Amino acid sequence: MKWLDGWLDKTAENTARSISQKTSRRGFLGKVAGVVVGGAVTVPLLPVARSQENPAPREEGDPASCEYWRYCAIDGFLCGCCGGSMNSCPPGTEMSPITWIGTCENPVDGKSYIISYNDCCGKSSCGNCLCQRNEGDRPVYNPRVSNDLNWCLGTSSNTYHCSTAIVIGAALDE
Amino acid sequence: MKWLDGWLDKTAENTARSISQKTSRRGFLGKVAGVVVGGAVTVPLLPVARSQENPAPREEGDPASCEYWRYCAIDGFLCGCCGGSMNSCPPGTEMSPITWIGTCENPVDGKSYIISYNDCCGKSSCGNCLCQRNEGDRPVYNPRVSNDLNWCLGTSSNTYHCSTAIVIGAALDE
Amino acid sequence: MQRHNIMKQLILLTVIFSSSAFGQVQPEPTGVIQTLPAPWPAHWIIAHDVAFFHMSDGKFYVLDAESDDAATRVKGIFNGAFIAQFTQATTRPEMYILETFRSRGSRGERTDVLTIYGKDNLAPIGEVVIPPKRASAMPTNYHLQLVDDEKLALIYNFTPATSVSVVDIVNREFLAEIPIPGCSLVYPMAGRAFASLCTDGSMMSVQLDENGEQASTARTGVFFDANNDPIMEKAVMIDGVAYFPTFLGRVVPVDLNGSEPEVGREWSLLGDGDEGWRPGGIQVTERDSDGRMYVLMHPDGYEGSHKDPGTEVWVFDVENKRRVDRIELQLPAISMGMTNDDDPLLLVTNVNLELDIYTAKSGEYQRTLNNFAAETVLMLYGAE
Amino acid sequence: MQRHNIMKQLILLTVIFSSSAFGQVQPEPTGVIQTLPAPWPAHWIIAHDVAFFHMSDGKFYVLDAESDDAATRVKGIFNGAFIAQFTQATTRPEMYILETFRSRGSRGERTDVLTIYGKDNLAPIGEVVIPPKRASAMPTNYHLQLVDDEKLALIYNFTPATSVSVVDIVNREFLAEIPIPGCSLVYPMAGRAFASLCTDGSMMSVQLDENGEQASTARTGVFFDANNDPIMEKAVMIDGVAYFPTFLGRVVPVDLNGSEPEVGREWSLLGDGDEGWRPGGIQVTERDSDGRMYVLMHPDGYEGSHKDPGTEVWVFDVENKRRVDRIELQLPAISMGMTNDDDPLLLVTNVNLELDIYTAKSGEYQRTLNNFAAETVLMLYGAE
Repeated sequence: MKWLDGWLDKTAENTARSISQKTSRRGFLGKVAGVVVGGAVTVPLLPVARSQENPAPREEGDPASCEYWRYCAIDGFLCGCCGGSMNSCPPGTEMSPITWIGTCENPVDGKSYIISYNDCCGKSSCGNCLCQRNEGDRPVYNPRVSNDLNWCLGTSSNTYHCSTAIVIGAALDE
Repeated sequence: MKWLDGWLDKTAENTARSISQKTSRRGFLGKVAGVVVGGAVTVPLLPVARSQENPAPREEGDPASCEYWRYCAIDGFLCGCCGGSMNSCPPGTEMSPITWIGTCENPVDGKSYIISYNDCCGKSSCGNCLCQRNEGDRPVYNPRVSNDLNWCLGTSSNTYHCSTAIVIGAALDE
Repeated sequence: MQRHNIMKQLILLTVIFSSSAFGQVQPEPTGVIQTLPAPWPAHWIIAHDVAFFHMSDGKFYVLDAESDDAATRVKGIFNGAFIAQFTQATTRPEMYILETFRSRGSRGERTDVLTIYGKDNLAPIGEVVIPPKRASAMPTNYHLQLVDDEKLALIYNFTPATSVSVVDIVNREFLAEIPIPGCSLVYPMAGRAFASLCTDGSMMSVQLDENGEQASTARTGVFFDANNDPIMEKAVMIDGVAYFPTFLGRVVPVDLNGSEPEVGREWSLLGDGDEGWRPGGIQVTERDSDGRMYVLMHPDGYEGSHKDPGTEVWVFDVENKRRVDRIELQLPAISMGMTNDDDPLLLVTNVNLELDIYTAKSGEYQRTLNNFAAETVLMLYGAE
Repeated sequence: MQRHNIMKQLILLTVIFSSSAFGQVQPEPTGVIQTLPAPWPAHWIIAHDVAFFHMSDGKFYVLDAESDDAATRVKGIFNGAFIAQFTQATTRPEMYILETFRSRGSRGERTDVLTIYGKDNLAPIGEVVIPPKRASAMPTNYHLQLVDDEKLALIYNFTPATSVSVVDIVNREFLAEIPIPGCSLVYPMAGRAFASLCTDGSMMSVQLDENGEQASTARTGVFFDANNDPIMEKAVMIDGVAYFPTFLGRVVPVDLNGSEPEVGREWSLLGDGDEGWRPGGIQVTERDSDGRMYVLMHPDGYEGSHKDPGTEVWVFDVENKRRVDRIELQLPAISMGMTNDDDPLLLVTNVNLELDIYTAKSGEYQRTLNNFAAETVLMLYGAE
């Protein structure tokens, strides 16, 4: 049970890794707060980097691993393990047009990117590659950055199947 | 997963037990066939012992174990592990009036009894104490003695929750 | 109809089977359905298995937390579809769940229902169809609340517009929908009123009229930051005061006993030497019958650790704002519940997704409840 | 409506996010949905997870049985509610499942549906609501069959009265219900006809007219005993002949190519030294593209062992009625499937409820497919 694995990762046996992660995560709070503002009913004004020329971020790692950089605020099943990919939905599902947003640091270029976690909807739980990471996640009263909500909204069915992680821009480095 | 345990019981590691069980089960076929006749749409004519004076069979063993004598033809979750008992339904369910029938030998008195496996219905799988034993079980074209069918029939919902094992008579000793 | 004739035949058949004419062995009665005692024993608990891998088939298990017999500790089960939300009455033997159904399981027309279960029979004794807007989210205590002496049920909606559905739970009818723009969840207030947390850092309150419609609203000043060290929505209510822990370990009390929420003075969960400890988990707060507050805590907190398992439960005297106990868990836990008696049990879901039971007042580990077929128990409740 | 305005706002927001105006990083496209190739690769398989512990949320997993990458071998998933029954067309890229829904999940009004899935998009491309009578039972191949050049779908009903629902699967409409008193299941016959097995040991056959109504019926003589060494309903069809293994290891062929079933001469699966071996499991028979028959076998059979796991798969030349191969399984298996190509894979569910893959012709073990989130895979199919 991947869910279980996820929780177990957080137990004492893995304290060493936790601490090493913590180091890079500390101080991240300010950056997230600078990037993500606004709630469900306001259009967020996201400061984004405009000086960068790269057409797409270079990436390394295993997109089927919860530790992959794009998944820093994901909470759900990775669509890449369900017949989709990290940024597309499995056959027969519908991608939610409404999303929650994370800001993740790409270790390859050291830059932060805005990630839209679009859920794929209309079939029941994929069940594969369950990940829970909460960098920048906030309580449900701050919905645009809350992964506790089922974001299958605006789709013909609100049944949750899996989550994608789509790069939609570069975050402003503060 | 009890289901798994059930199957694993049948693997090579447990051959010894299987063989010992087999010994007592061999020759049972004739007895079952003598007792249970008729299909879904005919009223079975069950020859039953009429010479016996016991008001109820004396019993020994753990009614929460698949090996308990009454469960010789059961296929499902034991209601005794779901808030009911071996012969009553858990709260909020409905007992199916239509059943499949087994004939089980009570090791305490060495006699065989007719067991009615009434399903409890209207809630989803109890999930506890899954047992599969198939003594006298026959294919679905012989429905009255087939445990592959969901016997939640004649109830307001056909959703299967668990199974009871109710002594309804003594079987004719041949 | 052929079908019905055969059905009658077979029902008759069962009657024949069950009659004493059938052999000289006394046939056992058929059709017996168990019921539950009223009230339930104080240490019976309700474990909500949201079945994250099979959400349409979530279940609530009623368990005897004192039982060491795995086979018989299950007292009953009832269904709760698609990450249900739960609450129970204290003045009636009733439980309430919010469920969502679709006409074709995972697809098709959506129907949202507030289902009423009887505690004696664990059967759905009533339902109220509500607007198909209820928030679909991980379970918390503040999606569904009772107010007005348990006459009204309030339901949090998120479409993503936010509102509250008002249900007359006595007469079992939907009354009204109250918009709460920019705000979320339902915190019960005294009388016929509720409060909600807003993205701008304030709290909105709504007074209802006798028809469940909005009578008046009010708004506190901004008292928290929704991004930087935000308050957790997972408050515990003690004597009408909601205690909100923050990500970094402050506590913000909000008194909901008046006609408007009154924000109290914050204090800290952390004392000298507690640096790095933070609250975290799914349900992170509880209270016992003496009004003490319990918080699930983990060390070495970092940005994003607010749902990590807790290794200890810290116990606070909220009057004197000081820690009075510190319970080391035998396994880290992701969620917490409490029985409602004078010698309460502390209930946690551990990282193996089993239930560990502790005596709350001594902190002593009692037993682990597992193998009762649950998939992902995320919320735990003592019987009222 | 407030809700819709907000929805539009947010959809607009996503568009803004996705536009290249949003930073100089090329935003990735949103809304991309994968599709599947036509036809599917020969070694893709369909694993039916009946989800015995969560029956309302059964699933079909489309898997690449050649893949050693656990993360990417899942090609797609579709739902099948309440122990669905499955079949697929060979002349259209369509799959069919029988599902049962209730208006409140485990309770409420029942609706039975024949759902049509496209193989390219794994989406429900149509449905036919059928009488709510379909047999609720463990899956077999003979609850749902196509006849009449795949123009008609036939559905086995059990209430406990038995009948067959006839559906025009091209025009997607229910046509008729044919009573089959005392008989069960649907075996496809040549033309517009089917056969069913009867409790009295005979086989009934029904010829349908062009409206799907019963045109004529026939009945074989009694050729099996429903109690003593009964034939298993889990036949395999090879060139229009149904081969029924019996509990004790005989084989009874019934030719369904004519206008009435023709019972052939029985033979034995067992040779010298095979005493005690019996067929057993959930799906116990298969066939390969060369017309060879595969039977899941276990030693030391006893009354009640007919669903026990098999330790070997025996391969038979049905023309010459002799065993041609004997595949020792690395783990005992409870069910069996086969791909439909010329170098087929033998698929089994082992006793750990994982899928073991073998090369059928050599009997060589290839790999184990596990950890793809299935609960209880009981049936396995090769892609047509």
